[in-house]
Amino acid sequence: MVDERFEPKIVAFLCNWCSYRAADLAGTARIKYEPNVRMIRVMCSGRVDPTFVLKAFALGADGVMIAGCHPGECHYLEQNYKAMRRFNMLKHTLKAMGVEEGRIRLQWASAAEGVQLASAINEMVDQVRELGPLNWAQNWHEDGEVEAAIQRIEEEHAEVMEVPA
Amino acid sequence: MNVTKSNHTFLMQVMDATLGGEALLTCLQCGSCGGSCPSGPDMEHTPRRIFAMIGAGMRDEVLKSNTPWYCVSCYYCTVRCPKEIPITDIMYTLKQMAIEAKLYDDRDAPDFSQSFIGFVENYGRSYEVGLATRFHLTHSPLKKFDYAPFALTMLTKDRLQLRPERIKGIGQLRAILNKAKTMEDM
Amino acid sequence: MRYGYYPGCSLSGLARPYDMSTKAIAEPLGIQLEEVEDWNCCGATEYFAVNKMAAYALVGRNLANAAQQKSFTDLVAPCSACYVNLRKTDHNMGKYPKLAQKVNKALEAGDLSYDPGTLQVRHLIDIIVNDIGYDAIREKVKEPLKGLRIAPYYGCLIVRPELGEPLDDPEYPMSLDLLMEALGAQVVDFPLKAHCCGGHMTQISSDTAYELIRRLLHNAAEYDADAIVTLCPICQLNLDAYQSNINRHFGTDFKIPILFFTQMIGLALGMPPKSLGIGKEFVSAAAMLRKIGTEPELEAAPTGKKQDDKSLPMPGKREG
Amino acid sequence: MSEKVGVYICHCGSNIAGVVDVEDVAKFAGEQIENVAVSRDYKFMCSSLGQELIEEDIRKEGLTRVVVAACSPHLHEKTFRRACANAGLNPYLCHMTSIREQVSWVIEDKAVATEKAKAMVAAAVKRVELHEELEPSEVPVNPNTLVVGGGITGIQAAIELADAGYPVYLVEREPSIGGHMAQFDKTFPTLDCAACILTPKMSDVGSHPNIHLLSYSEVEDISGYVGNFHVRIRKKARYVDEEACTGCGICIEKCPKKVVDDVFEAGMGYRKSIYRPFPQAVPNWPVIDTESCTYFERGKCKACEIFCPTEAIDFEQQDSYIDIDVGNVILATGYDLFDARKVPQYGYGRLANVFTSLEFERMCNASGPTEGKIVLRDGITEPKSVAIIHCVGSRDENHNPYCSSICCMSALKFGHLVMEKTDAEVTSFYIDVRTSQKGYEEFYNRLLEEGMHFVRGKAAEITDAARQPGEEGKLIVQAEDTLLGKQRRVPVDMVILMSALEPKADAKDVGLQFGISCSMEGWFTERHPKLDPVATMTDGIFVAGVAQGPKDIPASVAQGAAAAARVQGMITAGTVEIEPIVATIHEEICSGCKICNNLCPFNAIEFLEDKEVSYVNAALCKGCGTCVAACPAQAISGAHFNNDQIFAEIGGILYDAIGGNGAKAPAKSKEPAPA
Amino acid sequence: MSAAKKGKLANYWAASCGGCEIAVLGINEKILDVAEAFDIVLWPVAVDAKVHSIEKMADKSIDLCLFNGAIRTSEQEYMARLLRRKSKVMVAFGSCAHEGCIPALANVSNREEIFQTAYHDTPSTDNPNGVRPQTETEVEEGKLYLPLFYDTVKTLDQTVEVDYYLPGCPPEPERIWDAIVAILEGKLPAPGSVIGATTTVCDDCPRTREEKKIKEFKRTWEIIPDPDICLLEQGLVCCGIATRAGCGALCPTVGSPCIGCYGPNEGVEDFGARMMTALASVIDSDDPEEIERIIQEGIPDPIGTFYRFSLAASQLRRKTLEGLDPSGASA
Repeated sequence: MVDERFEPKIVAFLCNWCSYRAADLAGTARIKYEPNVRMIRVMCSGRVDPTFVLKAFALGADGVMIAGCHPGECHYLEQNYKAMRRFNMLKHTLKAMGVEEGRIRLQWASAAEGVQLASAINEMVDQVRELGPLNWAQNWHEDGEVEAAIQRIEEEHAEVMEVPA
Repeated sequence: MNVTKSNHTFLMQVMDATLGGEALLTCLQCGSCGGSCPSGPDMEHTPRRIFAMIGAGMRDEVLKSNTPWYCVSCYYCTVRCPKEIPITDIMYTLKQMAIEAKLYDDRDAPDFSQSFIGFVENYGRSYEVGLATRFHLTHSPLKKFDYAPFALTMLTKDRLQLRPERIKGIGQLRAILNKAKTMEDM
Repeated sequence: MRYGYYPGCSLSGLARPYDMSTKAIAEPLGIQLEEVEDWNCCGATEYFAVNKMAAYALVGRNLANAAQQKSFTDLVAPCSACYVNLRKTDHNMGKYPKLAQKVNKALEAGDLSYDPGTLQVRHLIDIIVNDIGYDAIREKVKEPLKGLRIAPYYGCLIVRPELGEPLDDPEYPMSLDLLMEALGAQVVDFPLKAHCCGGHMTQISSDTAYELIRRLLHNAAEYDADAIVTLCPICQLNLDAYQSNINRHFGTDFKIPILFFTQMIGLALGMPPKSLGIGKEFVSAAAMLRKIGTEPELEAAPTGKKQDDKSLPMPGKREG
Repeated sequence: MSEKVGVYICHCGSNIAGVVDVEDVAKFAGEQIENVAVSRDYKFMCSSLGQELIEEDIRKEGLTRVVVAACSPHLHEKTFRRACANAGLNPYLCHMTSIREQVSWVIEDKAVATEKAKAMVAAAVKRVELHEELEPSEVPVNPNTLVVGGGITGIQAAIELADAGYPVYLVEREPSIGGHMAQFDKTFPTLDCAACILTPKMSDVGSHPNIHLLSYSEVEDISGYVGNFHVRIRKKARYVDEEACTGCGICIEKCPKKVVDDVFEAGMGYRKSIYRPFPQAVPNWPVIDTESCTYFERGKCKACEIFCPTEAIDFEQQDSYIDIDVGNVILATGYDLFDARKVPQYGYGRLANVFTSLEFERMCNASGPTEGKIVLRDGITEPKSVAIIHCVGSRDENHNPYCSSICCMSALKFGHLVMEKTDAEVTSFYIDVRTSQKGYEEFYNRLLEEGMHFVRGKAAEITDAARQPGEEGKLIVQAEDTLLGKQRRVPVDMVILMSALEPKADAKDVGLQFGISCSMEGWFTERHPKLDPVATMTDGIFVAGVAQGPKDIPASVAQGAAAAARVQGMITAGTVEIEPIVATIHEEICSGCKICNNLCPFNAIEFLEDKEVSYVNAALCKGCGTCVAACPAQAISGAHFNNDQIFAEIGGILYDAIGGNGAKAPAKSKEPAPA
Repeated sequence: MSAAKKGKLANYWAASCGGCEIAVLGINEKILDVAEAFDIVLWPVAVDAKVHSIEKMADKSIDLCLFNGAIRTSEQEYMARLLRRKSKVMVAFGSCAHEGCIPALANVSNREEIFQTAYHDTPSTDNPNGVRPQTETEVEEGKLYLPLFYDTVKTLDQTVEVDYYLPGCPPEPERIWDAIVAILEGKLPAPGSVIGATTTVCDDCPRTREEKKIKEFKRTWEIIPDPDICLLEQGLVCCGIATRAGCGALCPTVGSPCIGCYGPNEGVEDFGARMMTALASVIDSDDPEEIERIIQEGIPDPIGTFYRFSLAASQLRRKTLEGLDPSGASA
């Protein structure tokens, strides 16, 4: 196929109690949704350290979703509010880093919301697909000029050293 | 079950054309709209029934019915609806669809709306004398209502403008309206 | 306090008394009204039925013009339909950014733009009861409306739909009741106070409209109201101008004057009825005025108006 | 030392294998993922043969880690952990990844599904390599139980436990136990007299040697953890000495001050300033309402004190505090009734003859304010027609979106009572009549036979504004009869509003106090809606009755008994295992910055003043990991979900992406494992 | 420390301000002990030595290389590789070599933007011909080369393998001496570690800490902080919570919030993430709009706040190049 559609890789962090169960439910109900999201289970959305998100981007993810129980329904009472605060902080920083807002999403999904989670995933995949690959590592490849430049220095030095003392 | 974009049914069209219209999916058919409606007794179908008909895809029957035209925009149904369906706004949507599809049986109401708008687009303001005259020349809606003495009293009470007032920026207004008309509905 | 003033089409025509009385009471209440420049019609309840985007753009032009004036942040509309259309446009533009984008795209065609939330759209009653307050009004009353039994009539669009912070309860509002009490009047229970006056149905189906009007008059008569006090030009028109027809149609004998709340404020402030446009109503308020000891001045019949050269031709009959 | 990982890909019959190329995934794991010693696919991993396969490999191949790619860990994690344990491997060295719920059931394209399954297996292997051995800890369970709420649910729970021989502290906020049920007249669908079946249970509670009844009391504070809670209870001052009072009631008789009783009589009747809510109250000591008592208002009167034969009145009494230790808590705090004034179109509070369901209950009750006579607000006139309005504040996004579950049956009961006691016509305005329990549909049928009218349509408004002849002086219910498609106006003398059940106004605070969560509306959240309906996410805290969600008396009683049974199970076991998934603060890294201390809703993080570091009490920690994620010094690690494990999982799940180091993880150089 | 066992020492200065060089001198008279223990084979700022004499040395013949500065040109990368090859122990000395430090803040920009600013846009620049540095220039005698200026500043360990890290901007002289002693005595921790404490600045900070709940982040000029209470609890963004101890809490002690020069604590992969998560966790609001406002208003420059010293070493390393104009026109 010539113009193959870009298939983004999205990492999702799902809380054990609501959103992971929503994913279970989506499965049990045989709801088909985009395969691009790969899920990692944590006990609570409050466990999601911003480092996880940054790491996922650095390791090649094109988008990251954090999913937790609805506000007020956290199985750990109120820890999803902390997830929300951190998400806002992270979004603020990522914006400054030039990462488009659509690449990170905080999704509330209760254990009963398989359909909603699936739709949110579809929506996000569409959005990230439109944004295109993030390809973060590409950012510091210096267009492959480095080795040539260093070689030039080596050659220059070799030349100098050949000059008789 | 597949979560993909749904096909374009009449229900979807109505919802898409109405801000907040997706609440229509959750209609309980409880009838608090039909029960609240001041013109409910005179409607061919109560709003509740209209929603059932929309769900059943009865597009022509819905757009032909007098229901949306009998809506008085009192918003009782909207504030009482237990599912927060923007019922009055859906009635506006249905009116617009009916005009576009030329599917209304009774011409009075749609023509009244269009006469009204004709003035607004010509002058920037509405104008009762002209509106009434024009409307009454083409229709006779208030069969029991004698327009002439009514107008005369209005006139003697200095409550009728004899000439329409045209706003200064009518050109600007028309440009804005023309641009707006090229846009898709919300 | 300075407010933007959007009178709307009705107030320059069939609701002229509303305009007169509003302007008359503004000064003593310390309200400065600055009219929105070159305002256009709000579309009433008709434009949204024909083309929603154009309807939003139509209202958008008014908001944009008003916002440009910059000398006020609160925009006051005395007409319910104008109030709800202005408020709905501002509110929905704020709630649905896509709509705001589209409206602004349309406004661009007239070199205008409007940022939702710039203006606070308010009804006249809102500023009178909330900014000025019942107590301040009570203090200013010179001629209390003692003994007058008033049915306070809100109609629909002041209290519904709920767009942002509601002005009053959508089912059983009280602000006009309390205001009339502050003026010294006796407020009767008026269960239909927020029910519909028929709106545009007078133009479309008399059967429907007459029945709606009859209910209101009947309900007010049941409670021996001397007058129905309204906040809306269309409510006033429907209840007043059609009252004789209702009587003919139903064989009733209602004689209830329908007055604007601003006229009642003016009376209580001691202003001459004529200056408030009282006398222009179809159903005479003379009996009511006598009850509070104010003699009505009869409205002189208008002298024949001379044709103004600048007047525009009447539109012709529509083809087909 | 590198680990030896065993990877097992389940076919789940055709559930997985029908979509995922399981052999390919197994081959991929065996050949391309480092440290995978065994990689197999099998028809049903959860079958005993499947489990034996794992056990055998652990023993024979010396596997140190196990990955099972099958269904959701919520289904079979325990199964495979047990299998590992059987073979001598610490159960926490096993990891499951869900290639059924997250792959084969949600993806149609086989190639795409297989790719996703590979990534998930890679992630699982990377993660499991870093797993640590964990051991659950054991703590003893105190046999005392705290039951909060003395309604029928709490009463049932308390009696069940007490009869089984375990001490119970029953705390009730009001002066008497009995709850809402004590206010009712009859119960549906059998029409038993509520008092006849409730009061014997109430007196049981009052006299049971194993029940310490603490009425007119509230839980002030709770700390500790499952098996070992410390509770402080505030006993509000009654101004009556319980030791001295005989409950003779002379004080009540002599009290000159009469006030409207808004609580028990729902505003329909009166009580004195010194009162007991109702004659059969348990305990039967009266209480002085200081808000209305003349002595507390003006410093004079003391009629009660003067006439008390046992000198039991004590105006100087203060609130007192009781500290108790319990092993478990059952919350049965009940509900509040929706305030019908919030639906102004129904006119409650404005139109005299609009009543709430609770007012009507009191009216029907033979010991109520009208002695059981059904009359209008004037107290005399018997209604000739009654309308019953369903779903007042229920099934309504403007108020409560849920169904209150009991109103339909109550409405039928009311219909029956009206027709039994008067000649009135009864019309019910409903959206749906819901009669799903045993004997309920039969009761509906009985009411149809008795001639109750049913209009399908939510009442739009109730007005006294007559429009047409026959409506004068009546209340008119306006609604669309949706079965006719026509608007109807039904004039009646009396309207009964079936108000919604709502969570207690302070339910969210109570939830926070006991460390359990509430739904958005404020109902307590159970651990699992189907499989664990009375336990909560906090071990040792159980919920029962309407506090967990609207339900009727039989269901409430069943839940009370169920909660009691769960508690008995805990007590009988004697000890309780505490999940090892907890956070640990590394003292040598912690600088005592106090970022974490406020983040724990379970108060598991203490600050050790002497060492100036924070410390996690493992018994209180629920393992959410919020503090782990928050620590700026990375001094906290979360067992089984530590950073390295999750980083490895991220790396694995993105094995096929171009990573930050330009490397494609995880390459492997060793020879293929035996298939 | 006998002369017989005298080792060889190299000090090198890449992209950095020179403060690290001064800091070495900050060990005062102990510098003589260093001179006694080592032959200084390379120290451009203090000693005359030639690169080609290093190039001629056998591999691993330098015992210790203290390398300060980040890597932003091909020449610096060349020197890093060379010194790595020649040295037994390579120490990333100071924040720049360790995690990029201030020079790496240039990672919010790119080469073109930087050139545009430096050679054209600054008010003091007079460059009528629009001259720009080129990597190659043709002259009569042949081609002349300048090193390649990178888009992205790198840390030392993103360039070559590093044995130890000595954090700080600059490292405190006491810590430098401790490290030198450890090296001389062979009491080094496992290769790859940071030589320093495992706790954070709070551990050394004398201020009292009560409860962290933040309704508003304040800028330093907005308040005069209470002298005794934790600065963060007063709303100032103090990075002491996440920053490795070692400085003795110099800044917070005198009322200035820590800006994080000692880098993250042991094992932390992203300093900014630790700050973000800790600060966000203690925001005292559950209302999304209010949270948004507190963050937007309180932290106008998140990169400068959270990654002032560690942008190059962070997970993301830099602002995306895509958002920057490769032609530099937007600068």
